[in-house]
Formats: sequence, structure tokens, C-alpha cells
Amino acid sequence: MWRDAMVIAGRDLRIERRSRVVTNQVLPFALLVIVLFAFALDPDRGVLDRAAAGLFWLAVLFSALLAIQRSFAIEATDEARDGLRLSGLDPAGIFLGKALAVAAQLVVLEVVLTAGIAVLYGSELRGPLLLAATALLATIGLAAAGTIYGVLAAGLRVRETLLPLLVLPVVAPVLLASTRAWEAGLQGVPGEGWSWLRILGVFAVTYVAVGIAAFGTLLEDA
Amino acid sequence: MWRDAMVIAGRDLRIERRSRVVTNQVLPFALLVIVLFAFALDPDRGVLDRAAAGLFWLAVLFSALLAIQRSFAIEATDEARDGLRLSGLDPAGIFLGKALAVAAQLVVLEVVLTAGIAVLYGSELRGPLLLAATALLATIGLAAAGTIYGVLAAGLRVRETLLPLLVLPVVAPVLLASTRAWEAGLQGVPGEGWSWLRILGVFAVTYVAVGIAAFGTLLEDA
Amino acid sequence: MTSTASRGTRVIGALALVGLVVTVVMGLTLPLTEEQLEYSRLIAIHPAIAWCAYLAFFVTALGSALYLWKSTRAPLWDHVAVASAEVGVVFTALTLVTGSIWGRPTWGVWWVWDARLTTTALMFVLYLGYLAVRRVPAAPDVRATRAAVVGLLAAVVVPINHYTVEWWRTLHQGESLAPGTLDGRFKVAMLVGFLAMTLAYAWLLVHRMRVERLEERLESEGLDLAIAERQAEAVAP
Amino acid sequence: MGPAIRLRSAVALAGRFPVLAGADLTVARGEVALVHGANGAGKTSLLRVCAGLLPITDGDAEVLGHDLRADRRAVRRSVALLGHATFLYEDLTVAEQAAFAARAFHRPKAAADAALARLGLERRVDVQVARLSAGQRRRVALACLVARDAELWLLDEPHAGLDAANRDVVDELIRERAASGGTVVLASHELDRARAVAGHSFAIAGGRVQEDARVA
Amino acid sequence: MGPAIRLRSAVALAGRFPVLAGADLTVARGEVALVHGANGAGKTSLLRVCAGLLPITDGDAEVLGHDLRADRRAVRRSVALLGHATFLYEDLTVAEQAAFAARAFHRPKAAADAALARLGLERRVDVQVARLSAGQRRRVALACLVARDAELWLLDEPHAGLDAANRDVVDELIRERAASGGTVVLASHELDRARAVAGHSFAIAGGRVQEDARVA
Ligand code: HEM
Ligand SMILES: Nc1ncnc2c1ncn2[C@@H]1O[C@H](COP(=O)(O)OP(=O)(O)OP(=O)(O)O)[C@@H](O)[C@H]1O
Ligand SMILES: Nc1ncnc2c1ncn2[C@@H]1O[C@H](COP(=O)(O)OP(=O)(O)OP(=O)(O)O)[C@@H](O)[C@H]1O
Ligand SMILES: [Mg+2]
Ligand SMILES: [Mg+2]
Repeated sequence: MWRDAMVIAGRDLRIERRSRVVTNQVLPFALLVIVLFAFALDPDRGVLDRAAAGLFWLAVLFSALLAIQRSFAIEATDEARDGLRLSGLDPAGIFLGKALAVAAQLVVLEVVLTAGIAVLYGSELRGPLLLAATALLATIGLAAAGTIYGVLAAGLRVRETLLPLLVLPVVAPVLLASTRAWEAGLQGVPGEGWSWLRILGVFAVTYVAVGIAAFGTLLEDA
Repeated sequence: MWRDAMVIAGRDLRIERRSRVVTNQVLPFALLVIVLFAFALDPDRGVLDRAAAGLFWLAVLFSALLAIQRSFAIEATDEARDGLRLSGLDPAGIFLGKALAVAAQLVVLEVVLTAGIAVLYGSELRGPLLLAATALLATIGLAAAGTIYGVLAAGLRVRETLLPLLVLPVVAPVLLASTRAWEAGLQGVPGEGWSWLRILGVFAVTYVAVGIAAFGTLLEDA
Repeated sequence: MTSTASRGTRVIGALALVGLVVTVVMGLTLPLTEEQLEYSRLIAIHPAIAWCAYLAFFVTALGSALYLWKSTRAPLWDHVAVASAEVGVVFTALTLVTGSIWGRPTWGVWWVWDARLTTTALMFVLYLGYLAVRRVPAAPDVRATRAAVVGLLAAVVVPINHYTVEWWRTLHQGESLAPGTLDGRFKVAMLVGFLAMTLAYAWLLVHRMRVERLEERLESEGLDLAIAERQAEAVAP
Repeated sequence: MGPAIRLRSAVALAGRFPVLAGADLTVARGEVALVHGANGAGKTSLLRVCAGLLPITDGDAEVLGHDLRADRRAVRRSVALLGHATFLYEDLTVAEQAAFAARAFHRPKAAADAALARLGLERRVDVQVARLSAGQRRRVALACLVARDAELWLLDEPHAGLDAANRDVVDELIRERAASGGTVVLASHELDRARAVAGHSFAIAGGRVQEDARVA
Repeated sequence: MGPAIRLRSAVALAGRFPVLAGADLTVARGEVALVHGANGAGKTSLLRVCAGLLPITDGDAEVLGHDLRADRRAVRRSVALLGHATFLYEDLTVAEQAAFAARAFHRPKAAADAALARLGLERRVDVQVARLSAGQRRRVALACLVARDAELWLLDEPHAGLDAANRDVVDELIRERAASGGTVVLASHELDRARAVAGHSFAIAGGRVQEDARVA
């Protein structure tokens, strides 16, 4: 399983290194989103500094969607699913591999975005430890959930539209928890933040577990 | 040109009527977005009533992205571009047709979303005339701009990721103007709203004109 | 089988009906609370409806799980899942409506961005997504598997929704069944409401399932014909 | 009236790679020309140039009197291409797809139905294109091409994927087309069959047209 | 040791449509079997069933001793399918693609390189798959299939799109495979060529296998 995961992750990351889609397209998009938020919420009323955490995670969420779509766009063609089935790789391995690759890209994304809000929204990163821990757990949850639905939508001609509808609501709790945790972190009152971490942990574990368990079925029978 | 536009629009809407992608997938997505925004913004601090207009238009924007992706997803296969070139249809007609179909779907979307914010954000729709006019012009602008970039990204394997990056920045001004106009409309001080309307009109006209003029070149040489 | 009714369901239906009537009567005869006047009487139905929505989605998750589990996989579980999901969506909508109606006098607005309310709205969209997946054209078993996974994952929102009142300082009511929080007659009314709504849910569920089964039967009857036609292509290509 | 196609040391690029490296080709009107050669020789590229899809960066190209260097688009209305990829709308039914293709070229719906019948697709008219078998898709694409009457047909491996009966149909269609004054260029790997319908045959290798042998 | 493939009145559905309507087929191990028939007859569907991609809803199917009704996945490791669609990663280079395919089946990179050489792709190893010509893509897909040594080959129109030289290569590969005890089932419309390599040939029509004639 782990070997197969590595094979897949390696391939996906190599493709990314060559095509640079995430770095050249998703990343700017993410930055764009936080700028747009700033626009839409007309900052002069001092909403931003308070909403920073929420907006940050919304931006991450939307970019994560793109990253996942990309991750299954490289699975090529309408027969993507047949391809994976015949690849001879262990489904659980495929799941872990793709989720891993997505997660890796998301981490990069989040680092840049963090710098982004620090500059644009003038948020100060108090409690960095909490922030980092939150980001890590949230990323795992996002990547796992996204990959599960990614393969479900892969090869459907409606995947561009179906994926967001499926992914957003299930990761909403993640969004929520990480937002609260980050608010705590940004305001330097980590205390309450840590309790949210537990929830994030639960999600991460659940989604990864479900993925490992259900990916085979999804790939085969769905 | 107009005849060709009708041929295309008719076909796209027929496909939509059959697959119901916009009504079953994009619409719930849009609702989802406004709920998520509200939550990410930690509402009990009374941000929403002020941000309602902005969030509404952000939601419209993101759903518009999906609608446009769908509109070019039905253009089939990696050779979509060749297909359109060989279709024998006037490029300007193709542009108008696809933009028209997208616009029609967006209007439906906006109506529902308006009801949404009215209930969820408790916004009162004072100055409905202004709101409607704004929505109309903004929709034209969005659909036109989106279609222009849609054909650019069509057939590229990176279209899912490229399109948002291309579309968001150019429609940002639309977002801004319509937000301001709606704020005026929602707060019942249409006066300043109308000035923004002029800007929207300019954008709409510009994008449509550019589309009609440049679509051929885009289709051919891009 | 031409009707989806049967003695069993008629009994359930009747009981549900009686229960609902009783609930309404009791609700309307509840004492007026000074701060809410007659609105407090919504307590007889609103929590019950919400609870049925939970129940429905739990059943959906259960059906999905049993369908995914290789050794128990059977179309029946898929029917359970989809039927319950559809009923659940309706109940969720009703929760939102009754809640809003109650919220207007209580909070002065139809809607507040309270955690409980938001998660409920989220729950609503989640299962709209579930139904959207089911509408994507595919072979029955394929559709079933897809939906099952979605239905299973979607269920996480239910417990979240339930605990929001504890995790966040919400405007919304907390556990009102906890001892000493509520006047006895309100509790009784709530309990009767729970009972009646649950019966109503069961009734709807069974009927919806039978409709699903009839559809499937129709398909399988069509199949033999389809096979015959397909084989006929050989002689007249 | 000049030849249907005249290429003079035409060079065409895919990215930086010269898919055509100085190709010379002349096809007279009303002729059926076969283009053959190894995989990657440049057949598809050649056809795409003639269809005005692929720009030439050097040399001259003239198709049906249109100078492609000056304007690639003008020629399209009178040229029909059957590529490796069938440009079909997966969400439409066979009937709708054909009707759409016909309408786009101001042809009556009857033409579309006739074409579908000609390619033996009556029993599938209401099936979504996405559900068709490989060969059926090719046939729908062919039907769309037949439905509009283009002066010049460019067929990239028209026989590939078709069953025996329909291969004969394709041959007939080609012959009829030529008989009624149209020009046909086909690229193919099935030489025996292709040579049987083609008047001329050209070998392509390394992006250039090699010999130009009249077929007995 | 039983036959490589045994189907008993197998029924398979695409949506509600029975693509296989009671197909019976027996292919002994070490045999080369040809499956032919009109477009839409059910050849591809048959191969997909044998590859464990398409579930059967009625009848029995046993491939290499695996009962497909019980478990479709187990058989995959020992079956290789060349479909109409080539399951390639457009963003990888030819070399990377082949290496990936080999690795997935725990085969050394050398096997991949050998396969590429065998199909004459040395001069394109560093080109992105997306840029290849139609025939070259098919060849890469074939190379990936050769790189792993599967017990059963399922080839859907293996000759389609290939040039003369490579058609012969394919024939050789098939013969070698059979000689070394492997089983090959190919679907094809080019009967003369296919019959030349096939020991048995089966006609398919209307989702059923019609006759079972030994070829002289
Ligand atoms: C749109 C607005 C509302 C929504 C979406 C909503 C939703 C819900 C939900 C989902 C539950 C089930 C709680 C659980 O058992 O986990 C519930 C229960 C309840 N709701 Fe509401 N509600 C709304 C408004 C209100 C209002 C305005 C009141 C009264 C002031 C109210 C009073 C109650 C009570 C007393 C319960 C039972 C509490 C318990 O026993 O847990 N709700 N509501
Ligand atoms: N970027 C590139 N680098 C290297 N070679 C390239 C590149 N882009 C295209 N090619 C080559 O250009 C050629 C394209 O030729 P074309 O598709 O016309 O071949 P063809 O004659 O149609 O072959 P087939 O018979 O397989 O269809 C191929 O050999 C392909 O490898
Ligand atoms: N939903 C549907 N409605 C009607 N017919 C369908 C449907 N789905 C699939 N089919 C038919 O099922 C058949 C699929 O057969 P298959 O792809 O195996 O054909 P094939 O023998 O491989 O043909 P080819 O030689 O063209 O590859 C086609 O005739 C197709 O039209
Ligand atoms: Mg070619
Ligand atoms: Mg086939």
C-alpha cells in the first residue's frame, strides 16, 4: 500500500513540477481570492482584521478545490477510472498517494497565503505553534475528503460542477474549526484554540480512514 | 451572426435542460457559498448586514465560474477548439450564443440567491429597480468576460485551474461596482447606486464588444 | 402490488395521524409563556421535526453503510438510504421553516447566524448534494455505491449539529429535556410530538421505499424485453 | 480554375517541432488522393493544414483558391475534416448532433436524417453520443460530414474502426463525392483498400511528401 | 487447469442497455482468439467484462480461474487490456509513462525500455505523450502492455492506426505471447490480418457470440 502510495504521489508531484499548474495558477488564484474578499468587504469599515481567519480558510478551501480538480484532471480522459482500475495499484495506495500529493501542494499554498493575510489584512501571527498545528490537521482533512470525492467525480462529464458541491459542505466543519482555532491563534489566546484542534484531528482521522476503506469500492463499483 | 448565436444558445440550453447540471449542482453550490461565507465571517459580530451585498456578488461570481466551466465542458474533448473552428459558425455568433446561455442561467441563479440573502442575511430589498438593473448589467458583463476566457481555456488540460485565475481579476471591477450599487440599493439610498450602474454598463458593453471583435482571433490563433 | 400501502402502513399512518392531531391539540392548549405568548407552543412540533430529520439522516447513513459492506450489500439498503434522505430533506426544510417562524418573535428576525441554525442549513445543502449525485445518470448499482459513500460521509454533520449548542454559546435552545429545564406539560407535549413525528417519518419512509422497489421491478421487467431486442440486432443489423 | 490543393515547401510547427518540413503537394479538383506513411510522418498535420487549422510558417499553401497564409478561415466553409478525434457533443443524441451539424451549415434537417440512414444509424438516433461504440461514433462523425456538402473532404483514416459493411459505404461515399466533382484527400494505413478508391497516392515521411506515383 | 476464459450466457448492462445479452465463450489457455462483428455488436464490452471492468448481471464468467461474479478485482493483475482509449498520462514523457506502468507491476525499468524499443519509439522517448501522433499513442499503450508480462492479453483493435511496419510487430508480439503459453483475445475489423494470427475466431452480433469456427 505505502509503496503504491509513493509511486502515485511521486508521479503526481513530478507532473506538477513539470507543469507548475499549482504554483502558477492555483497559488495566484488563492492570493486573488483574498484580495477580492478585501474588495467585497470594503475594508474601511474595519471588518477585515476580525474576519481574517475566516477569509484565510475560505481562500484555502477554494484553492484546495482547484488543486483536487487538477489532481484528477491529470488522470486524463473519460476513462480515467478504468485506467486506475487497470493500473494494478492498490486502491488504498492510490488514495493515499493522491491525497499526499494534494496535501503537499496545499501546505505550500497555506504558507504563502499566511504571508498574504499578514501583509494584506495586517494580521499578526501570535501563537504560531497553534496556527501550524491547525493548518496541518486541516490540510490532511481537506486533502483526504477532497480525494475521496475527486475519484467519485473523476471521469464524469459533470465533474467540474459536481466536485465543489460535494466537497464544500463536508469540509465545512473543518473550515469552521480551523477558523475558530486560527482566530484564537491570531488574537494570541491559544487556550480555546486547542480544543478545536481535537475536532480537526477527529475529522482528519475519519476522512483518511473512510478513504482507505471506501476508495476501493468507489473505484470499482462507482 | 444572430442566427448562429441562437443555434448555439439553443443547443446549450437544451443540454442543460437534459442534464440539469446548473439547477441541480451549481444552484445548491451557490446557496452553500453564502452560508459558508456567513459562517466564516463569525456573524454574531454583526458584519453580515453590512457585507450582504459583497457576499452576494462573491457567491454569484463563484457560481458564474462553475456555469462557465460547464458551458465549455459540454464543448467536448481536448479538440473542442478545432470542433468550434470547423463548426462553420460565425465566431461572433458562437460567442454571443454561449454568453447568452450562460447569462440566462446566471439570472435564474441570482433570483434564487437574492431570495437567499433576503432570508438568511435579513437584507431588505429596498430600491428593487436599481438592484434589478445592476444584476442585469453585471450578468451581461460576467457572462461575456467569462465566455471570452472560457474559449481561451477550452481544450487545455489545465482549464479547470486556469479559468478561475483568468476570469476573477477581470471581473473584479464588475464585482466591486455591483457590490457598491447593491449596497446602495439594499440600504435604500439608490442615489449613489446609479452612478455605479453607469460603470457596470460600460463594462458590459466593453466585454461584449471585445468578445464579438476578438472571439474569432481567440478561437483561431490562441 | 399496485398500491404502496399495506395493512402495516395503514396502521402506522393512522397512528401517525392521531398522534399529530393530539400533538396539535396539546400544543394549542399549552399555557402561554409571558415572554413568548402562544409562540412557545411551537415547542410541540419544531424539536420533533428536527429530531426526525436527524433520525432520517442517521437511517440514510445506516443504509449506506450496510450497502457498502460487501456481505450485506443489497438493493434494499440503497432504497432505505434514498427514501430516508428524501424524507429527511423535507423534514430539514420544515425545521428551517418552523424555526424561522419561531425565531421571528423570539429573536426579532427570521434568521440569525447562530451555529445551530447554520449547521442545520449546511445539513440541508449536504443532502441536496446527495440527491444531486443520485441524479447523475448511471447504472443502478453504480449510482447506489456513489450515493452510499456520500450518504455516509454526510452524516458527520448530524452529531455536529446536535452538539453545536454545547460547543458554541448559541442563541438557540440547549437540551430542554435535561431535568428541571422545562415545565412538565411542555415536556409531555414535546414527547408526544416526538412520537407522532417519528411515526409520520416511518410511514413516509416505507411508502417511498416501496415506490423505489416498484421502479426497480419495472426496470427488471423491461430488461427481458431489452435483451430480446438486443439479440434481435443480430439478425437485422 | 486552379488545383484544389497546392502546397509549396510548406513548413508547419507544433510547438517548436516542425510537423511539416517543406511539404509539396498538388491535388487537382475532382480527384481522390491517398496520403500514406509511417506513424508520425505528418499525415494528420498535412490534413490539418489543408483544413486551415494549423498555420504554415513558411512556404505557400493554397486550398480551393484561398491563400492560407493570408486567411485560414475563409476556406473552412467549403472544407470538411474527419479527424482522429470526432468533434461530437457527448450530451446530445445522435439525431440532435446530426441536426445541429446540418443547421450550422444551413442545410435542411432532412439532409442530416438521410446521412444518418446512409451510415446505418437509424436504430441509434435517440441514443446519447456518449453511449455509442467506437465505430458508431466514427459513423456519426461521418454522417455529420456527409450532411453538409463540402467541396473538399479531408478524411483521416476514414476506415479505422468501421465494420466491413460500413467500410464499403465509405468507399461508395468517396467515389460519389469525386464523381460529383468534389475533391477527397484521405490518409490511411490500410493501403489495399485505400488504393482501390484513390486515383493518386502520396507517400509522406519526415514531414515531407516523397513520391507522387499514379496508381494503375 | 481450466480454460483461460469461460462465459456462460453472460449478461452485462451499460445503464439499462444489455451490451452483452447472454454471451457464451470459451477460450483455452495458450490460444489466440479473434472476436469480430459489426459495430456495436459487443466486442469491446466482451473484453471489458473479461478484464473485470464491466460487471455481469446474469450468467457466469470465469477468467484464469477467477469467478468474476465473486470478485472482479483479483483477475486484473494477470490481465492486460488495450482498449479504444489509451490510458496514458498526457503530461508524462513516453519514457516516464512506460516506466510508471512497469513500476506499478513491479517490473524493472529495463522491461519498459525494451518494450519501447520493440515498438520503435526510441526517437520519441522524451516527447510528452500529449504531443504524439495517434498511431504513436497506440504504440506507447502497447509498449506499456508489453512491459508487464500478463497471462492474458485483451487487445481491442490492436492494428488500428498503426503503420505497416508496426502491424507486423504486433503480429509477432501476439505469436510470441501465445508461444510462451500466454492467451490472447483480439477484437478486430481487419479480418484477413487478424485471422492470420488467430487460432480461433468468434463472430459477435447483438451481444451474443454466434459461431465458433476453427480457422484453417
Ligand atoms: C431557523 C431557525 C431554527 C433552526 C434551523 C432550528 C433547528 C433546530 C434543530 C436542528 C433542533 C434539534 C436539536 C437537537 O436535538 O440536536 C432544534 C431543537 C430545538 N429548537 Fe430549534 N431551530 C430554530 C429556531 C428555534 C427557535 C427560534 C426556538 C425557540 C426560541 C427553538 C427552540 C428549539 C428547542 C426548544 C429545541 C429542542 C432542544 C433540544 O431538546 O435539544 N428553535 N432546533
Ligand atoms: N513537441 C514535439 N516534440 C517532438 N515531436 C513532436 C512534437 N510535437 C509533435 N511531434 C511529432 O510530430 C508528429 C505529428 O505527426 P502527425 O500527427 O501528423 O502524424 P501522422 O502521420 O498523422 O501519424 P499517425 O499515422 O500516427 O496518425 C509526430 O511524429 C509527433 O511525434
Ligand atoms: N444507453 C444505451 N442505449 C442504447 N444503446 C446503448 C446504450 N449504451 C450502449 N449502447 C450500445 O451498446 C453497444 C456497445 O457495444 P460495444 O462498444 O461493445 O461495441 P463494439 O463491438 O466494440 O463496437 P465497435 O466495433 O464500434 O467498437 C453499442 O451498440 C451501443 O450503441
Ligand atoms: Mg494521424
Ligand atoms: Mg469496440
